[in-house]
Amino acid sequence: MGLPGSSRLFMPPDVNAAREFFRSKSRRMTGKLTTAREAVARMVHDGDYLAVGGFGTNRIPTALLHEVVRQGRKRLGLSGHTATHDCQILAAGDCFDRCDVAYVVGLEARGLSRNARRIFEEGRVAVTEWSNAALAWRYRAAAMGVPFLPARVMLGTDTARRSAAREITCPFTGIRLVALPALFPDVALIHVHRADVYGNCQIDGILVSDLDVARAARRVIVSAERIIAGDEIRREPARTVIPYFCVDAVVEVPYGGYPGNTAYEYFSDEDHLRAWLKAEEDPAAFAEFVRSYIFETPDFPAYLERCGGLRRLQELRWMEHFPGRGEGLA
Amino acid sequence: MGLPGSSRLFMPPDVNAAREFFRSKSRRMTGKLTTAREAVARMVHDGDYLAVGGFGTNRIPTALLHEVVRQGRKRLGLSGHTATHDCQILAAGDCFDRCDVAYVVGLEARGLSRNARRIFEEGRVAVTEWSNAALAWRYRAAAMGVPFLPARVMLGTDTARRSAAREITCPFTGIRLVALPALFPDVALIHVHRADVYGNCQIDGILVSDLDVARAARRVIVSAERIIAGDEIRREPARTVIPYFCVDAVVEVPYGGYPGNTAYEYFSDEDHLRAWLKAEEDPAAFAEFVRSYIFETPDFPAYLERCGGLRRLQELRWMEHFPGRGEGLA
Amino acid sequence: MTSESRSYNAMELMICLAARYLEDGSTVVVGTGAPCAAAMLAQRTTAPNLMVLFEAGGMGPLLPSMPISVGDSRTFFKGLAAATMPEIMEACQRGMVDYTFLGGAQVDMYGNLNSTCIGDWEKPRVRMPGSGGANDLASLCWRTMMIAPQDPRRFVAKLDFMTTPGYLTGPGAREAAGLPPGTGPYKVITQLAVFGFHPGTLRMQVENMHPGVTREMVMGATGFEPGWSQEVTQSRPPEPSELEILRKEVDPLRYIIGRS
Amino acid sequence: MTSESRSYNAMELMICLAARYLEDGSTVVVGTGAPCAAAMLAQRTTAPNLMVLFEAGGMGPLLPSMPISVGDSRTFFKGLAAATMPEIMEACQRGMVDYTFLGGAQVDMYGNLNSTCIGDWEKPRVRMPGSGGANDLASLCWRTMMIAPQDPRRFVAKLDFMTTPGYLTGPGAREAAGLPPGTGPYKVITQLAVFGFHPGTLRMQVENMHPGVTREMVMGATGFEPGWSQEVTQSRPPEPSELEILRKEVDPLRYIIGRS
Repeated sequence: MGLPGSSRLFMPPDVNAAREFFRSKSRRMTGKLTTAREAVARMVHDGDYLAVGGFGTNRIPTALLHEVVRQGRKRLGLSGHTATHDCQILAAGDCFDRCDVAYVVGLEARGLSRNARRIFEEGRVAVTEWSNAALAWRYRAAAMGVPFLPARVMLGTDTARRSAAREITCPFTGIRLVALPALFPDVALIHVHRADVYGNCQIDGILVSDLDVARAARRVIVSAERIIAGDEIRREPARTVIPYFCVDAVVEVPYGGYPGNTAYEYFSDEDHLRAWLKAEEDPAAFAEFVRSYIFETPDFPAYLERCGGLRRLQELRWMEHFPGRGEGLA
Repeated sequence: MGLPGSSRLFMPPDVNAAREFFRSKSRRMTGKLTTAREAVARMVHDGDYLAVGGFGTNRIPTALLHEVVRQGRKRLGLSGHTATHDCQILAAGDCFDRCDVAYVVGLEARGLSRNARRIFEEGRVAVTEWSNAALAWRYRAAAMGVPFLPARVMLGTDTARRSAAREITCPFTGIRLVALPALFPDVALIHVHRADVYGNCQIDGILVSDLDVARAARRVIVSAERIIAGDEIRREPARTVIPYFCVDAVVEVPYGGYPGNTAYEYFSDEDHLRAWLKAEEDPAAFAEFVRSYIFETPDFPAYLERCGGLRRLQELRWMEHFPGRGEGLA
Repeated sequence: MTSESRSYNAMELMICLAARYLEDGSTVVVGTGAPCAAAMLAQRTTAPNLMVLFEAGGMGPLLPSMPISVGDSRTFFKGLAAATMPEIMEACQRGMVDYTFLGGAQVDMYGNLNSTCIGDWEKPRVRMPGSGGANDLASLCWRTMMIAPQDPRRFVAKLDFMTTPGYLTGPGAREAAGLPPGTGPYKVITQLAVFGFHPGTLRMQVENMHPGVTREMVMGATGFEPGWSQEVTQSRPPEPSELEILRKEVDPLRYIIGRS
Repeated sequence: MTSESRSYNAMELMICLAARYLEDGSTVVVGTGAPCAAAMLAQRTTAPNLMVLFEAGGMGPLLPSMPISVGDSRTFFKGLAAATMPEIMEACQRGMVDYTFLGGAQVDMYGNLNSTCIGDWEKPRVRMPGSGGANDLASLCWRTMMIAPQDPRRFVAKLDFMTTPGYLTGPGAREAAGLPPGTGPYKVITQLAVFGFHPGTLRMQVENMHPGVTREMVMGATGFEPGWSQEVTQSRPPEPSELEILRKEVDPLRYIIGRS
């Protein structure tokens, strides 16, 4: 059926090497609070393979992504697990040259990103195809510490043929299954609602694949809407979805998922997202847009100011908390 | 290395048959409130394969287990995933004749159950060996809808040789792995903190394997410390660990995990557990014990009365909420 | 324009038709847009017990308005659960999900979909998003539905890339590939007609045509030879009550159904 | 009795010795009883940054007293997380867990353990609980430790059943079986001695003997031929400060250390 898929396996599922790495990873509960600039400078290197938490425009680590662009990271690998605005940002910085694609270059119902498309269409990115569930299970395999997981997706399609999956036969039932290789990213960037200074994290609402991403990645940088005391974590241990020993750096960034939606905090800023898509229609205008919104903006609060500041953010809070009515406010 | 394991695979991992069954399972959000007696009468049949939630003496569905004994169910299969007091209860009723063993016949630090041991030692139970993680992953495979999961446990031991696991080679790395077949129990009995009448469930504290058990089982009976309004479920959807469409019957049983520990509610009644173990030293005394505590006790409130009633339960609440100090009260 | 077409537009018609196919007491994974509107309409008409799921983790929301993203907070607003992507995909893989709705830039006569690229994959003329969850949902849910505008560039004889499985190359192909038995495309709803799939050949065939639509119009909009079921009937137009609910409750801001 | 033995009992000695092997800033999965006491003592002495996990899902509790079950609510009392059994086992499988403590009815010279049965498995004289999580933890954690009373019926030449892997049949055997490289038994602590494993043969060997213990006593309590490391030293007895913490903070009700 055309498997093994013919594309490149960017990150081989070497569980023994991962074990050796995780053996060396600190388990000390030390303070990891830092700035987005410092965290990205120290932990994201040219050539690294990157995974991004959330879901495209929802609970994405925008502040960290801007920093990756601002610091000019190049030749990154990208896991395109519903990568929408996150992919768009990294494409704006021309940061990546290889991509495991499940969903890229689009912003769901909002349309396609011309700039991101261009990068793919010009052949500047090596692509391996997957599906969303396939990437989700690849993260899970890594989080479980096994080199692959079996699944019943992709079979029979060009998606599989252009993937790096293999096919196996179930030793019990004899049925055909796709084998999805574990994906251990070099770095994960994840935005959460609350974290303590050690990196114990709480997330409200859907978790998408972030539990697995945080466990699969070698290094994890977390941005949090707010830092809370360690006592708060211990008050409700069942709410800790990422334990501190997965996390390498913690950054406090209120509104850190803007212009995306962070559940129970603020809705997405559709005007700003539209402005991005519009700016991309003309490469010169877009270069200016990126210069102005990212390169010449020193940090995330300055970006928020440029986008309307607290007044706009307050509107987005209303839209989040009073949906239906909220739309009328915009 | 001696694999495939030589023991019987009691529940073959037929994912296609499971899919057909799950296709037929109701997705209607109808009221499922009933009594323990009615739920067990309708949904647990002689010969069924049973999985039990919680962890041996922690958040176990005691009321449902007593009902299984009281109604005289026989020839059950049992998943021995840290089955301690639960195994002891079912052994008291001579309810099962086959068992996937990870942990049985013991009550952890409290000692061994003579009666449960006797049943195994007399050859009245067909045994297949596994480990706790192996059974946990077998549930998870079923919950995922795949016929097996790979893992790195049991390899090289008699546990594997006396299991029904197989060995596979990773198609990516070439390393040896154990293949653990999905386990789809006929019935799961699970005790939770809160449920609505449709079966949406909340659990406080550790979840052990209950998320997967609830999804893997064909039928699920839930006992809940308390029934809450559906609005309460919708107020915090992230707390729903078992969605209603997994659940077939809901029973409200305050203190339903007694004499086990239900986190944040009541600690285990070590005196009563000791009395069980003590009674088992003499078969005649034990028959009388079981007659008096289960067969002649009409329902769970009556059992709680026999065990000291509200006064004792209040003590156990104190032990749970003020540990350290609490022990001094006992 | 016939008199009927003045009272509702093509999108409204497609949504109303799609909604009626969703059985009461079933489960459906939807995306944003028309499929979500169809599910919301079904919940308010013939399928009050329809359970709606979103691939990013939302389950059973009381949707206050149209989600913009399948992962936005509307997808679990007052929901029954706010879970994970694996949770949803695994419910599908376990056989718990009856329907899904998909779209694509190209569809062929076996209901296979392309949402990856136009032109050669190695050097695409147009790069599109890729599978997203489409391949997964079409592999795992029992019945796959499409709501799609129909024209010959979209309904093609040969896909540039098969992102998502329909019936692949025909009878037996899904099973041979290892896809779960009994699954596959169910209905394709366009502005002209509703297609089903011939039980023997598994090829797309017209089941009913919308008011005012002729066979010629359908053939002219289809890049392959469409089949015709034995008895092609006329699509039942939206009831006034359906339109009222769709316009007032489901999409009052007319994001999906438009201003026409 | 020597003068030292009057100031602490064998259990106290074993717990104090075990605690010292737990490196600061490491992770350990423990059960109830002596291992948990050793971890708690280590946290209060040489390893304040020791992270304690329990196989049922508890992570990093501020243990208010000894747990009775590895799944009871003490195991996540004011914990850092209250998770699931897969979560803990997968952290081990991923390589995140440094130590575990196990016990068993029988241990052989390669540190393999039996907790399944005495006699023939098909018709056991004594049926014991089985693996529980022992096989998993010994397969996946980096270093496996044991605290066990030593006698010839427990330290045997041949196990009745190999529940849990030590070094299996010797050098290379774990790797050949597919167990993760670099893992295996580390120390065995008894009332007489501390055993390590010879780096070449992987056989159990005495590293130090407790005050007042002779080689003859060790050999008399071992059902196989124990090895002797080049330099067998005397075990360092518990410090008064260790005993004080153990008795007053870790196990004030003397569940584990007893009344002696």
